[in-house]
Parts: sequence; structure tokens; C-alpha cells
Amino acid sequence: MLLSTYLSPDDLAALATTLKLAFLTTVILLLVGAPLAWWLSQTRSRAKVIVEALVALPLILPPTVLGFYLLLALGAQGPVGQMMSALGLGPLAFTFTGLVIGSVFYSLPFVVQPLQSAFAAIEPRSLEVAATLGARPLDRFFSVVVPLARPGFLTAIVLGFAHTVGEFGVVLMIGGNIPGETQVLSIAIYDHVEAMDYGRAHILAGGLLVLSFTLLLMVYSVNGRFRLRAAS
Amino acid sequence: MLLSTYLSPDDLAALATTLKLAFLTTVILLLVGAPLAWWLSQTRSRAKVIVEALVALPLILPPTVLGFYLLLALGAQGPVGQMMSALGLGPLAFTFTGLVIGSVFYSLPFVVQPLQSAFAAIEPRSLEVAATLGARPLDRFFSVVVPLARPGFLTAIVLGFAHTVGEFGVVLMIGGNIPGETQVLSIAIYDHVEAMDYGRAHILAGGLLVLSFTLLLMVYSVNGRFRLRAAS
Amino acid sequence: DKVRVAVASNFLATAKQLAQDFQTRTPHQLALSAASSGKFYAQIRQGAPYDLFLSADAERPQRLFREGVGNKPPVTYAIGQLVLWHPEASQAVDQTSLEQLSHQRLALANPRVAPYGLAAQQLLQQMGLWQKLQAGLVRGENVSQAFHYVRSGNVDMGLVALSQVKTMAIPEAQWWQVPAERYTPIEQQALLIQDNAPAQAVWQYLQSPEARAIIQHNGYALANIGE
Amino acid sequence: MNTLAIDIQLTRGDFQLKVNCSLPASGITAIFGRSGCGKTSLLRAIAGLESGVTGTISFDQQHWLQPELNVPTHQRGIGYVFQEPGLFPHLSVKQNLEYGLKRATDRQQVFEFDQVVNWLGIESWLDKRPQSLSGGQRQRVAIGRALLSQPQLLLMDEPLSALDASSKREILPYLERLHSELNIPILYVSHSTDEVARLADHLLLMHQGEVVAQDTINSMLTRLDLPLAHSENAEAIIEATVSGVDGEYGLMQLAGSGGELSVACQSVDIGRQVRLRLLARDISVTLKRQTDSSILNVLPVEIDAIQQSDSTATQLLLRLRWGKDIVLARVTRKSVDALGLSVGQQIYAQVKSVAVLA
Amino acid sequence: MNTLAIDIQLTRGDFQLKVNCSLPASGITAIFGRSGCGKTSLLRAIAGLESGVTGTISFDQQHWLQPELNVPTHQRGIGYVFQEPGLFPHLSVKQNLEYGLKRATDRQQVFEFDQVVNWLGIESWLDKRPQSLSGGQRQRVAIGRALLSQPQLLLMDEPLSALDASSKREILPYLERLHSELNIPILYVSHSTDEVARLADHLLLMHQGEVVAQDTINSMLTRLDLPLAHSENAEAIIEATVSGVDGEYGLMQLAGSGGELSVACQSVDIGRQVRLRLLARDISVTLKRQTDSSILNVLPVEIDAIQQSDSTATQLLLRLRWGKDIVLARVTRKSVDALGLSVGQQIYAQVKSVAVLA
Ligand SMILES: Nc1ncnc2c1ncn2[C@@H]1O[C@H](COP(=O)(O)OP(=O)(O)OP(=O)(O)O)[C@@H](O)[C@H]1O
Ligand SMILES: Nc1ncnc2c1ncn2[C@@H]1O[C@H](COP(=O)(O)OP(=O)(O)OP(=O)(O)O)[C@@H](O)[C@H]1O
Ligand code: MOO
Ligand SMILES: [Mg+2]
Ligand SMILES: [Mg+2]
Repeated sequence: MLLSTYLSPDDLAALATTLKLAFLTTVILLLVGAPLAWWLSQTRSRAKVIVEALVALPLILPPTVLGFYLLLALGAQGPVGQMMSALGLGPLAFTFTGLVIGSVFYSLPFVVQPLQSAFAAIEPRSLEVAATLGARPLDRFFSVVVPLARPGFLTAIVLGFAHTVGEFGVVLMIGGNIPGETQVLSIAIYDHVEAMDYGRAHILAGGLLVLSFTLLLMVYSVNGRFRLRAAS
Repeated sequence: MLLSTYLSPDDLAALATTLKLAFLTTVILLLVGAPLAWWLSQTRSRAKVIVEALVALPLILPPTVLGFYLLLALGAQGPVGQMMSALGLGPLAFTFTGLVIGSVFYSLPFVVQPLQSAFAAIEPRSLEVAATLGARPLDRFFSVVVPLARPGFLTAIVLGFAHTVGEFGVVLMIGGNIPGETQVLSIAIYDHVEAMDYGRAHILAGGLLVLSFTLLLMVYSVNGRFRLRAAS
Repeated sequence: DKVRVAVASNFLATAKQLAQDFQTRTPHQLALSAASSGKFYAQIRQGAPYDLFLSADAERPQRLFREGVGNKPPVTYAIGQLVLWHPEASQAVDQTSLEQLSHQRLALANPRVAPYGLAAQQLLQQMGLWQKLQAGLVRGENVSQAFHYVRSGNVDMGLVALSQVKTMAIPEAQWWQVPAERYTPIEQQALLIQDNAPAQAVWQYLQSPEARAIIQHNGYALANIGE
Repeated sequence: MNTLAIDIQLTRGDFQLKVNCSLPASGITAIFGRSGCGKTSLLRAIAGLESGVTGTISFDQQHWLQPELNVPTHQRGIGYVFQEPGLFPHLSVKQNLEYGLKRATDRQQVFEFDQVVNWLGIESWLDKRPQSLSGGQRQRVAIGRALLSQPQLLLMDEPLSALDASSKREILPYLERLHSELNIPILYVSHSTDEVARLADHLLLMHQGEVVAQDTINSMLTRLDLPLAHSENAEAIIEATVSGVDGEYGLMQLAGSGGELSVACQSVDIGRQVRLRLLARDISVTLKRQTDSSILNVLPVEIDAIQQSDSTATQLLLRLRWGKDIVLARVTRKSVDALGLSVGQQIYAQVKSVAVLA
Repeated sequence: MNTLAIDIQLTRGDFQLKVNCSLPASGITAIFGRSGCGKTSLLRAIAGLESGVTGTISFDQQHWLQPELNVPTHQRGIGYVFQEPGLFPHLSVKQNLEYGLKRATDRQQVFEFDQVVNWLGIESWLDKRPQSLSGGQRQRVAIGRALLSQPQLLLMDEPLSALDASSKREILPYLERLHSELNIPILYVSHSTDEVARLADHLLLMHQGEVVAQDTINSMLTRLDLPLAHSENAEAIIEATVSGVDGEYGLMQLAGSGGELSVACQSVDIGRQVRLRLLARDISVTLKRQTDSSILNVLPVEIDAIQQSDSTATQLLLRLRWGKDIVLARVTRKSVDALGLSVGQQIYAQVKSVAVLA
């Protein structure tokens, strides 16, 4: 295979881990983020601003710092780690599951914010009409809100996926950079740089660049076509 | 002063540098991002998706990798470095100006994306009405688009500012950690962690957390109040 | 079996060579994880699943050992050597190159977190240049960053590691190895975290003549065994 | 007790809606009143679209609103046609129509897809997006969509205000058929007396958030104390029976309670009940029956009331009794004096035109 | 050459607009036609809001569209009132009104803020947000906003369709005054023959993207070959002069080209020109002048034309010449036969009601 001529088995494993992580994280983010964003877009509760600020917090905290505190929380001595071992489970830090949890925290605002904007832009009239046509709340959400917020969903998916692929600090801290398990592409590139193996760093970075750009191009094309159709 | 009892002079300098950097970066991002987002929201050009993908690229590239390549670009042999010396200017790496440039690149998608969504949600009718009332294009932008996109602007400002405060990898690479000039808070915290000086790391991180949370809370409150008023 | 080794970033290139050699000799596989020593310290305290820790310094393994990690005291597996690198040098590089520095910038690792940085600081302090050069000092997070700063042409000179200039085959005319007595030795210590057989094998190998030859070849000095 | 019983309060800014009334849960009830008087607010409260409504609403033995109960909109089984069509932009016309239909599988299928599509003349747009239709075309789709959700009560908020006169004329007969053939109760907000006269059985008059009066359409229209009789389009609605057909001239004879009328032929079903609309401004009076005129319909009437007024009025309303029915005539005060008209007098009403509504 | 000269093509999906006409750049020109016939598209093209319009548009010596020139909307000096009000949600009512005013400082200030606010009765909402107004209230603000931008040409796309009858009646006189006092040319799209009759001097009839006919309002209304004369509201507009006042009964005498009429008094300015609207359905004919009736106005007329029709029609239109004016009467075919009416015959038209429009 072509990839393997350029990439070492470790690099390939890192690529696989990265894609798996980004995919799982995005799926979980949509499941968690969509209801949260919907609540934020509709509520008049005072708690709203607090939740909004909490969601945005990972943006403002340096990833390595966030990673450090997640490590303290998820590690063997941390509260979550202690809870896990009380339940007879291993610690979450340094496992793929731990990475997923960290990534979900880290990329949450990237999914919630575009969804919230898209939801807020939906005419309340559309939902009223759906209600008078006999659609229950969940039905209204899937039959009206989701299609109308489609550009928002696409943006959320791209941002969530992309940001997880690009994440570094959090993964390094709570993942432990274990090849085949928690070593992701961003760290593999960085390691090559650190080890002064510039050639392999360039190949990996170049590959990531081309791949990312292609992915983004595809998503934006679809999104753009959708928007054009909606406008015509 | 209270801060100085808890923070060393270096930490205080890092705080000042961080705020200055985030402020300047946000201002520049608005100046660059608003026209770009407007163009993206209105154009039917095919170039649109390419520009969108380019803008989103910093999201997907790990910051340290981005930083490494920026370093190569800014260096004496790099294209930017060559240009600068051709212009008789000093190198940009390890200067505050260099940091601002790096941050602008890095945070661009965080400003462009919410603005673009907000712009796209504006009824074309509003702009048509403004045109029939004699408003020229720039006038329409400031008198109709900007106020209607106000929540989008606030989101863009928060994200842009926050992401610059939280940025790490790029600054680490091209900043050089020079106290009072390029040492920012995120790196100061990181250094405390690395040096196993967890006490000071906790104080700084806690401070950043409280500060960020307060900032976010304020912005979202204003934003929320605006939205409520618009809805009533 | 797979042995997980936490390797300080500056030793990663050497560790890869060691791993290759080791894997030809034993059925065991090595999984190398690279990061800064400070990060590994925090992670190992939180139960990170490494079998062996190759630190960039002595302090962190010692501290971990005192805190109850591992049941053998750490050993020094390599001693880092500081060099001054000046790629554009017009004359021989030596300590006068540092003395003549005025507005040019000098890259070094951050003394607070990196042993090479501390060694660089000691050298400059001893030469009475520490205060004078403050404004022009560019600190990398670790010694490899300091190296990139010089290599990318953003900085004129750097206090970097001998292992780096060797790995990259930098011509000898461009660098000056700082005499070992000008700074506290950069002792890099290893800590055996898990006392299982494969990890033991790596631990043994690390102190074998074959391994010591590779380490030395990569620009490190060696401690006397059994010290 | 087949009614829609409403006793609610609602505050919206400085506007207060306070409605206590009981409406027949059959036929079409028109809600009439000035802009801003609360018609839309009332409809929204009935639909369960307004939060903050207090009081009780019950429909046909179902409690929709009670102190401890608030049945959500989607369970009230209502159809709602809004002032603006509100079609789903992401669905084609066909999918819009099917939206409610698919969600009404547990209800009795009163309206069928093809039938409704036919009625409203929207076959040819089924595959289009709503955005490519003109405003009027969209509203027709919205009406069809509401019908296909098989509502037990239909709420319509000025549904025709966006249609042009000829589209209106096309749709009105179907709305009339809704009412005569299908017996689905409709609350119908409209500013148009024309629509009200054609459609409504019952009329509710609102003013500043409250109900001023309600009654059958003809009682409401001919009460000289209500503003309706004084509008430009003051009118009377009477029921009559088809009693004969004049094939040669395309006329039919109608028997009213006070005699016969000739109008353009619309039905040859002798004995069929029809509804007639007589505008006050179309009726003149004479003391003797006149011949030699193009006016076909001359009714012997008795003056029931003459509008009291000050001496500056130019025109007056006459309330005329024709058999058991009441009609209104608008005449000049000068004519009242010149002809010496007085209550109880037997005169003749010349009806210039009669509209057959259904 | 004071005209709005249009020769344009525009394709929107499978709809083709192809208009070549020259409209008077004064008075009110009504644009009339069925839903979807392209009225809105035409207005948008004139305003410069549609891209893809080819051809030429010029107004009053200004070229707006030429092969190499496309003057942007904001420089065309037009006002536009859309079907939906389109008020700026982020501005108060006052700020909405001032939006255009502030940007028209280089134009002649024809409309003053207080005057317009008064006219439209919107003083009390000035500090409100548009969202808190009802649909009708919003449209009134939108009309004011357009006027205050001091347009040299006003485009109105069914501006009153969202208003109730009484609000309409309130605003119409101001629109009439716009036209009589201020001489600002207006293109007015409407489905309402009532509005058209009251306001328009000129009428443009559209069908499927093309202009069918255009002429002065009365010529258009009374042409038996156009659909207008066959609508429910077929009517004639004639000009008359106030010639006397009957104070006691609140009537005034009007002199038309064929004689006198009495109508409700609206002006005591003897000699003033007024515009009268006579609906075909309000006119009956008699062979001899009748007395003893409440109908005041009986006009001696000559039959100019009788609508040709097959033998199934119930009603026919008569085109009657009263002096130099033309009026229409709708009578039953039976009456035409019974009275033996024929072209050229001298008969009497009984006018049940006459509306004075301005
Ligand atoms: N969202 C709102 N918030 C506050 N007040 C409102 C709101 N919508 C309407 N109102 C007020 O409530 C009153 C009743 O409005 P409503 O829309 O029910 O009137 P309506 O009779 O339907 O008027 P129209 O004939 O113009 O549609 C109005 O006076 C208006 O000022
Ligand atoms: N955005 C659009 N894209 C494609 N076709 C359109 C669009 N808007 C309108 N049309 C088509 O253009 C034609 C003319 O529309 P237009 O809105 O000008 O008609 P109108 O005479 O103003 O109708 P109405 O009286 O209903 O407002 C219609 O047949 C419609 O199908
Ligand atoms: O091994 Mo270091 O931490 O780069 O000096
Ligand atoms: Mg309403
Ligand atoms: Mg239109």
C-alpha cells in the first residue's frame, strides 16, 4: 500500500488512532451538544449564561493546563480515578476512553456554539406550525429543527472533528503518548520534530494538511450546495 | 496590590502580555475577519469553498505543528524572513509582533465562522429595504448588518479573545518565552507544571479560570440581554 | 512482550536506535513514548502505565523513587554534554563567541524546566554574561526547541546538546563543546517502574556495553557503572 | 354540550386579553374586530401557542386548559392557518402537505390528499420548493396542509388576506364546502365582511381584548346598535329555498319568508336551501311597486326601525321586515323625508343585486 | 419627456418577465393582474433589486438601466413599500422612520417627520420596537418610513393588504393626498379594485409576465374587451364639479358632463373637481324617469353598447353614455329583453350609490 511506503507502522497506528478518536468524539459531541445547544437556544433561564460560560471555558484555558487538571481528575489519585477503582474499573487516564473524554470536553464549545446559533435562527413560527400539525416535541426537533439547522450541524461536525484531529496538549497530558494506543498524529509529528527527524515530520504534516484540506473542502462544498439550494 | 502577593513579577508580566496580545489580536481579527466573513456569506463564487477551507485549516492543524512551520517561514531562510530582511526590517520570530501575527492566523476561524453564520442569517429583505431608503453598501453594513449580527460579533469577540488567551503551541514555538515580551500566561502555567511547582501552577490556573469565567459570564449576559430584548 | 518506555524528548532519537538494537537481541518489543520529563513526572504519579522512565535529569526519577515508585534506585544512563552552536561562524567557535555577543540572540532551553537550560545558565553566570545577555536570550521549552530556533535561522547561536549536533552531523567548525567542569553534570537517570521480566531485560540492556556504545556514539558521556 | 368554552386571561405587554364566551363547535364562527384588538392572540391561546394564558378552555368534552392542566398544541387536534403561510422551506410542496397527514394516522381521515390538492388547484407545484411560489400560492398550500392534518377544529387567521380577488373567489367555495359538507368547526379571523358574510354562521365581535357581542351572523349584522350595520358594507343574510328555475334567462326563483326573489341560476335542485346576502347599499325603497325598471326584485316590506340620528347625517339605515326576515336599506335622509317614511309603514324594497352565498 | 420608460426582460426560474411600456411619471399608476403574473418582479426590477434584468429603464431624464449602466438601488431615489413591512428589528419605530430621512439630506424635503407621523397616526408607538406592533401597525410605519426617505418615485407592493378595513379607510385619504397635493408619482400594486379606483389615474394590466393593456383608469375600466369590466366590482370613474350644497340634508350637487348628481356632502368649495366612482352593479335602468323612489340620482343616458354574449348569460353589461362620460350598468338579460333595450336608445340610469373618491 502506498501509505506504508511513506509512513512507519507507528505513524500509521497514530493516524488510525487519530481518525478513530476524532470520529468517536464527534459522534458523542453531537449526542451531547445538540440537546445542550437546543436548551441554550430556547431557555430564558438565568442559568443559561452560566452554562454558556462553562461550555466556552475550554476555549480560554490552554490545552496543556486543561490536560494537566484532567490528568489530576482522571488519574489514579484523582476523584474520578478513585471512583473508577472503587467501581473495580481501571483509571481512565492513559486509555483511549480517557482520550475520548478529554477530547469531548475540549471540543465541546466547537459543537455547541454553531448549533446554538443555527437553532436560534430558526423561526419560532416553523415550530408552531409543526405543533399544530400534530408533531410532538422530539418529532419537531428531528423533522424541523435538524433540517433547518443543517448548515449549523455541518459546521459543528467539521469544527468538532477538526479540532479533535488538531488537539495536542490535552491528548499529550492525559493520553501519555503510547504508540498504538494513545499516540495521535499531532503528537507523532511533534515527536519527529523533537527527534530532529524533519523528513518524516514534513511527510506527516504535509499528509495531514492535504487530508484536512480535502476534508474541509468536501464539507464546505456540500454545505454550500445545500445553502444555495435552500436560497433558490 | 492583592495580585502581587500571589503572583511573581514574571507571572504578572505574563498576564499583562497575554491580555495585550489577546486584545490586539481580537481587534485585528475583527478588521480582517468581518469583511472576509461578509464576502463568504454573500458570494456565490466557486472560490468560496476554498477560502472557507483555508480559513478553517488552523483548526485542524495541531498548534505545535503550525508553530513549527511558522517558525520555518519566519526564519532567516524562510519566505517571510527573507521578505522582512529585504524590506530592511528585523526578524519577526520571538517578537511581540510575531506573536500577534501567529495568533491572528491561529484564531482566524474563530472569528470568521460565527460572523459568517450571523451574516448569513440576516434577511436579504432588510438590506433591500435599507437600499431603497438610500443607504449605500458600507452604510448598510454598519447600520443594518452589524446591529443585526450583534450576537455573532459578540461570539466572535469572545472566541477570538479566549482562543488567543488559551493558545499555547503556536506561541510556544514562535514566542521564545521572553519575559515581558513574549511570555504569556499559558506558558507560564505550563512551566510551573513542568518545574513541578504545582502550587504556583494552581494559583495561576485558578486565577485564569476565575478571570476567564467572569469574562465569559459578562459577555454572555450582555449578549443574552440583547437577544431577549430583540425577541420581545 | 511489550515494554512501555517513557523517554525524555531529547533522548528520543538515541532511544530509537537502542530499541532497534534491543529488539534484534530479545523477543521483547519497545513502545517509546516521548514527552518532557516534567510531564512524565506528573503522569507517573497519576499511575501512567510505563514500565521504564528515561528522564532528562536526575531530580525527577529521584523524587519519584522517594515517593515510592519503583523498588530499585534510579541509575544514570547518560550524561548530557552542552555545546555552543553558531552556524554562521566566521571564525572558530569557542567561549569568545559568547563574550562577543552583543545584540544577537542566543537560544537556550528554559533553565526552570530543562536540565540543558540549567547547564547553559550556569555557564553564562560563571562567565559573568547572564545579566548582560538577558534581553537577547530566547528560551525554548526544551533543548530541542533551542536547537530548532538556531536551525531555522531565527537565532544566531544556541547552547544545545552534543547529541543534537552529532545526530544532525553539524560540521565541527560550527560548534564548541563546553568543558564539562563549567556546569553541573547533566545526569540523565532511568527509573524502573514495573519490575517485570521484559522491563528487567530493558533495564539490563541499558547498562550493557552494546547500549553504552550507542549512547556514547550519540554524544553523551557515561557514568561509571555501579556508581 | 358541543361547544368551545373559553374563559381566559392573557397579558401581552400593555395589552390585556379577557375573553369569556362559549362558541358553537360546529359551523364557521367569524372573529371580527379592529387591528390590534386581540384576534390573533385569542386564536393562539385556543391553539395552546401562548404561554401565560390562565383560565379554562374546553372543546367538545375535552379539557384543553384547566388550573392544573395544559394540553400541548400537538394534542389539541387543531389545524391552524397563519396570516403568513409558514411553509417549511426544507420540504417540497408535497412534503409540506404530507407533514400533517403522516402525523394524523390515528385520526379519522376526513380529508384525502388528492381531494385537497384538487380543491386548491396545487397539483402542478407538488415538486416545487415553497420559496419558488408567490405569496398567494404559498397560502393555498398552507391551507391544504392544515386540512390534511385532519383537525377537529380549524383556526384560520386571515388566511385569504394574501390572495388576489380571483384566487379568493376560487378558494372560497371550497371553504364553504368544508363547512356545509364536512361539518368541521372553524374559527375564522377576517377583516373582510365579504368573506365573513359568505362563510360565517356565527360572529364574534371583539374590541380592545374583549368580546363585545356574539350571535348568529344575521342578528349581528342587522343590529343597529353594533358597528357592523354602520359599515360601508352593511348587509343582511337571509335563508331561502330554491322554488323554480327560469331556464331561458338563467334565473332561479327563491322563496324567502316574505315572498319570491329571482337571482342568477346556480342550482336546479328545487327545494335546496341557499343563503342570500343583501347589501344595505343595494336596496332602495319606493312607496308603490314600480314597473318599467331593470330591477327584478321588489319586496313588499314593513319598516321595522329607522336609524335615529342627528340632523347632520346624510344617509340613514332602514331596518325592514320581509316576512320573518330582516333586511337593511341605506337611503338618504332627504329621501326619508321626501317619501315621509315612518316605522310600521308598508313599502317596497328594490333589491339591485342579491348574492347567493351557498 | 416626463415618463418612466421601461423595456426589460427578466427570467426567474421558468417565469419570464417581458415588459415594454412607458408610464407617466406623475400620478398613481396601478399595476393589476393575477397572483404570479409578475407584478412584484416588475417593481423589483424598477427598484434595481433584481439582478439579471436586461434592457433599459429611464426615469425623468435619468438613465437607471442601460446596456453598460446599472444605477444601484440607493441612487435611484425611490421609495419601496413591500408586501411585508420589513421594519428593522434593532431600531425603534422612531429610528426606523428616521433611517431614510437621515439619508435624504441632499434631496428636497417634501415630507416632514411630524406631518407623516400625524398622517399615519403612529405618534404613540414612536418609542416601541416594531416587534411589539401588530402586522397592520407595522405596515403603517413602513409606509411612513418610505415617505420620509423623500423618494422621487414611490413603489408600493400591496401596501394595504395587511391592514383591516377601517385602518385602510384611514390611510387611503392620505395616499390620495400624496397624489393630489404632492405630485409624487406612485406605482401601486394591488389586488383591490377598491383601492385602484380610489387612487389610480392610470392602470397597467399584466398577464403572465407581460403587459396586456394600459390606459387611463376610466378607459381601462369601461372597456368591455378587458377583464376588468367583467369583474364583480366592474365600475366607472368620472370627474365632476361641485355645483351646489343642500345644507339641510347634507348633500351636495355635482355637475357632470351629462347633468347633475346629489351625493353626501364632503366639500362646500363650489367649483372643486371631484372623482366619482359608479359601480356597474349599483346602476339599474328604467325606460321612463321614475318618481316615488328613494333613489336620488337618475341620469338620462344613451346606450353605447350592450355586451354580446351567448344565451346562457344571466347578466349583461350596458355601456351607457352620460354626456361625455361612460358608465357601466349590470342588468339581467331578462330585463334587457323585457325592456327591449338596444344600442342608441335613450333611457334612464338609476344610480343607487355614488362614491366620491377625492
Ligand atoms: N409579541 C408581542 N408582545 C407584546 N405585545 C404584543 C405582541 N404581539 C402583539 N401584541 C399586542 O397585542 C395586541 C393584540 O395583538 P393581536 O395580534 O392579537 O391583534 P389582532 O387583532 O390579531 O391584530 P391584526 O388585525 O392587526 O392582526 C396588539 O395591541 C399588540 O400591540
Ligand atoms: N425567488 C423566485 N425564484 C423563482 N421564481 C420565482 C421566485 N419568486 C417568484 N417566482 C415566480 O415568478 C412569478 C412572478 O412572481 P411575482 O412575485 O412577481 O408575482 P406577483 O404578481 O407579485 O404575485 P402575487 O400577487 O402573488 O404577489 C411567479 O410565477 C413565481 O412562480
Ligand atoms: O532534556 Mo531537556 O528537558 O530538553 O533539557
Ligand atoms: Mg392578527
Ligand atoms: Mg407580489
